[in-house]
Amino acid sequence: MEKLIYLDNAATTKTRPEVVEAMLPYFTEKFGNPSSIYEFASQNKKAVDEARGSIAKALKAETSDIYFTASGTEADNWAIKGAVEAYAAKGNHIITSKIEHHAILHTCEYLEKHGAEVTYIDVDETGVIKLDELKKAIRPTTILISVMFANNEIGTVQPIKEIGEIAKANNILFHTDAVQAFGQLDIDVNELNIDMLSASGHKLNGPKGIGFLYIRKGLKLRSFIHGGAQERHRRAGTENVPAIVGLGKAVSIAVQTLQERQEKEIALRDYLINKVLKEISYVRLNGHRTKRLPNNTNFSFQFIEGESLLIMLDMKGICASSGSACTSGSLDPSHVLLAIGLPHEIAHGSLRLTLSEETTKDEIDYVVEQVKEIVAKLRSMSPLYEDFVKNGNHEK
Amino acid sequence: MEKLIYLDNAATTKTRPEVVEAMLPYFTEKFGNPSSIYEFASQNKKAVDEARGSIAKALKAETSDIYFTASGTEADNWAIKGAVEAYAAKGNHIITSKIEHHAILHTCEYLEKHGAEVTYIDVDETGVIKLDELKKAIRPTTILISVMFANNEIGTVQPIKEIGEIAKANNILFHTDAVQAFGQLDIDVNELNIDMLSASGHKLNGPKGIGFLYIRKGLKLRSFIHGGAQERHRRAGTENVPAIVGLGKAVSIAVQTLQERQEKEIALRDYLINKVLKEISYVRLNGHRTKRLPNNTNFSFQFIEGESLLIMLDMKGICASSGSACTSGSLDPSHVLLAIGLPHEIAHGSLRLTLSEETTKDEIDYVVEQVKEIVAKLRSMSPLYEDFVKNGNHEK
Amino acid sequence: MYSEKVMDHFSNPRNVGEIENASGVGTVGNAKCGDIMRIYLDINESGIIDDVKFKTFGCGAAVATSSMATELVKGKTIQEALNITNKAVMEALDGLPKAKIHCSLLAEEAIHAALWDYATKNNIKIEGLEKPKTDIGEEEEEINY
Amino acid sequence: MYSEKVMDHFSNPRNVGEIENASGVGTVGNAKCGDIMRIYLDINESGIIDDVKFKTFGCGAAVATSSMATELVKGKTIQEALNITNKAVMEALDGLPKAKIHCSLLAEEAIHAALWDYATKNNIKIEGLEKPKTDIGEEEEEINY
Ligand SMILES: Cc1ncc(COP(=O)(O)O)c(C=O)c1O
Ligand SMILES: Cc1ncc(COP(=O)(O)O)c(C=O)c1O
Repeated sequence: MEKLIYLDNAATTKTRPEVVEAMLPYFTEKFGNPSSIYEFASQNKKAVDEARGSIAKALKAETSDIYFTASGTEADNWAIKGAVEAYAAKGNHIITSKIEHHAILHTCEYLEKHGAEVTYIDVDETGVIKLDELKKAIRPTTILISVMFANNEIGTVQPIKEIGEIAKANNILFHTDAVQAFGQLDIDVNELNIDMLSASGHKLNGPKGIGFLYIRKGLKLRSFIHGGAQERHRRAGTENVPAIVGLGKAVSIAVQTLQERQEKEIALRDYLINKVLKEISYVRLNGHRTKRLPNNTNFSFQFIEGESLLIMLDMKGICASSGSACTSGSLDPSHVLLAIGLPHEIAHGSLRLTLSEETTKDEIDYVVEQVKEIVAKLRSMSPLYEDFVKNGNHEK
Repeated sequence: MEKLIYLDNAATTKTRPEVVEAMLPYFTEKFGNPSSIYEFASQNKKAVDEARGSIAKALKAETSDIYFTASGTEADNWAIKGAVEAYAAKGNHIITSKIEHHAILHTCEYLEKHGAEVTYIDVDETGVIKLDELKKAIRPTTILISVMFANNEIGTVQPIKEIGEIAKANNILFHTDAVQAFGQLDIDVNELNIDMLSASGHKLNGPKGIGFLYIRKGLKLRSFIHGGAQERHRRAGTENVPAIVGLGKAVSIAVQTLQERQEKEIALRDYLINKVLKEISYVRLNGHRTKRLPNNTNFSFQFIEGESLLIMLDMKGICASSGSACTSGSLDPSHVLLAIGLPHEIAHGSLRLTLSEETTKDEIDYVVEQVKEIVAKLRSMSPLYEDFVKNGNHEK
Repeated sequence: MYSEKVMDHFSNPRNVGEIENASGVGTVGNAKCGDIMRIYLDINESGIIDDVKFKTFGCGAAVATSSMATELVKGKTIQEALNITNKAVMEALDGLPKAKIHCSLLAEEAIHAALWDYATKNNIKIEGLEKPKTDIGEEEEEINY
Repeated sequence: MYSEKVMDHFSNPRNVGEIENASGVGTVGNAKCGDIMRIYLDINESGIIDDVKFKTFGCGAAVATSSMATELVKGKTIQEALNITNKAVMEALDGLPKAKIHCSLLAEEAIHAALWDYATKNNIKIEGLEKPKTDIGEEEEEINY
């Protein structure tokens, strides 16, 4: 196998060496429990609060409004379940989108089994939520709007400001799953009227097993994990100090390098998109041409199936995905690709390539070359392509 | 400050250097998402499964019955809430003890607000659960018995085998919070009829932010965290690969060194207990003389208050606690000490010293000397001691 | 995820292609499920499968099972081909992940469909061959919410 | 957790002890809450607090606030002592953690109790002094389950 080309940064990212460096002392030296009262442990409490501060700063939020969780998924579960419980007196209706991550969708489905009502708003063919539909979905019993900041599969960035305004005007809580966006896009929770925001460390070159939920001050939200008095009584469990410190460091670096990374990745992303669309036939770009995450590309190649493509790319040392990591391997095509209107057989033939700041133009050139060859090979053995050609539709 | 003497291993432990070593490659090199299908990520899936295997072996359980969580607290929440939801058709009654960790107690209190009925069984003056009371508490609607393996404050080890038999005979699920016991005591889930067991990495020289729930095969249990298909669809969120690998390593080492550590710590523990009881007056040992965790000691010193004692010990470089870490700093005396029948003012004057395999006899000697001096100093300024002496009760 | 045998048959699939004027052609599966398999058979007067080709739209396992299935039927009699089960295909591939077992069923089904086409064209009845389903369903995995 | 001032007054508490035949003694708090404070006052004929001692069963903040409170009242008139609020004690200590504010209230209360005892013994009325509560309650922190 050649040198590995990792183009699956939406699935997870490499932890930055500086982040690991920052974490290390908290395993074997400063290992104390931050809740303990002795000096040896209070340095850890301080480290946790510093990390909280770095994160708050990145969102222009109050430090005390950041609550650590073990993952983006936990933050999503907490936001939705905690709000449904806290606002039961007001109503039981949630509005979300059809293209949310499973952490939101499966949580909503779970709540539906327990009496909640959920409206799943459609998106247009580029993956942008239909705001008019959202507005119409609002009922007196609507307690929560949860719409992701940017989609993990097709990278589409949602009109968060507009949604925040609609939520505010209607006195409804607004939660956004920013697991993909935080660290890639500039986010100001006040300007955007965000009441709750979920994020995850391992998507922004931080450690796995750590995330957070931003909860606007004064917001009533029930606890999700009960036990000790950690996180100001709202989220129990001994603080994961090394990971919290690592997340704080990763966020600080992400903020510092944001603009530079954006510029670099957008240029490379567009280079990749243009090259694929030019050099390969019967391909479409999924998602929005410009309202998309700096590092995201997603294509559908007609007549071929995604998993075969992925395995063949893997044999060439290229890490890529079709759909999200946790659903690849499943038999259903991505709910996101179906939601933007792709027919099943085209949804099956999708490829997500997500860049990092370390991705180079040479890598992109190599990857496109490989994709081109593999797509040709798979088409040559595809009965769908055979039918297509026999029906005389083949371009000369 | 002198060299630090860490005697708060029940609050958290130092991560073993070998554990950190084992984790390191998974941050910056093998950082892939185990759910991804390419070769680069499948090594991580393998690493996760190996860790699962090590843990299963330690409990004589099936590998596929171990489910990773982010903490002992999450495992406790999952076990209780998941069982209540899954067995709602059978009943709504839970039996637990008065001396459980808050991860269990607060979860039960939460469930009581949502329609569950909970019986909190008393313990005797050594902290052993009253089995006759437990038997009498069983109702046709009882779906779960949850009793901790060993107590985190006073170290009392419960008659788990007997409880397991009672549960089995009555066809009731049996969960045990083994966060303190796992790694210190030998546990065989089959021999003990345990259906679910919670544990946490940072209590056994593993990393923070990782734990697991053992769930006996075939047991119906609802998911607690919804989202992706990780952990065989039962616990969503990207796997915390480095921490899982670290936990696996920590458990392997714990199993290998179990007997040696037990012998060493029990000897030192008993030395400490005898020395304190001999050298300091008006002191009692909390918990059971022999049915106790190898590393646990817990004393109550009459006429003085625990926090003052802790701070003065801290100034001597000694890390200790009174009650559990997450409740110290709170104003209530420990619910565990009240449950074993201590009056409030005595419960307030308690000190927990929990050893590690690195603790030495010299350290113990130094600590007892300091405790003795500090207790004398605090008594000299205590109005309770003044009254006691004035009332002529003072021994000559 | 896949055995070495599966990877071998996936990366170097045997018998890919079409047969013009084939004795029988069978196409099974559907795009919705993400797998379509087409098998071409050339059957001589003695009822021996002289040649076999396939085209497959699908995952690695779908390609590998197609490849292996064609290898297994080549040179066999109709009756022998009919008796090749999905289990035989899986075993020849040193196993498949649970989620991919349906691919082996699809391969078995594709052979049957091609044989059925041959029988229909030649107006003969093949002992033990039933009209193939045109669609292979998915078993639902039990998911625990 | 604690300011340097608090740590100083905790580790070297001023005025620890008893005064035999004190002009006034006040004990407040209870063991259930984990804090008991006793303050002894020696008040001369001009109504000046000549000497003050304390004994305290309680946490670091309880000891430190007792110590600081005795420092603040020493040499003061009864009226001045009466005007020393818990806020003044806290400020003199460079603040207390939120969960420990009740300790400063206890210190204020202990002074009042000792003054009340003095007034009762001498059958005088001190302007603005009310019968002290014998028990200082705890504010419940709001906990979010
Ligand atoms: C008995 C017991 N259960 C549960 C927990 C919670 O574990 P964790 O802090 O890993 O969530 C602890 C430790 O704090 C404990 O001692
Ligand atoms: C949009 C989105 N939400 C939530 C998650 C879940 O995050 P985590 O794996 O940290 O639980 C992910 C990633 O898997 C994601 O992309």
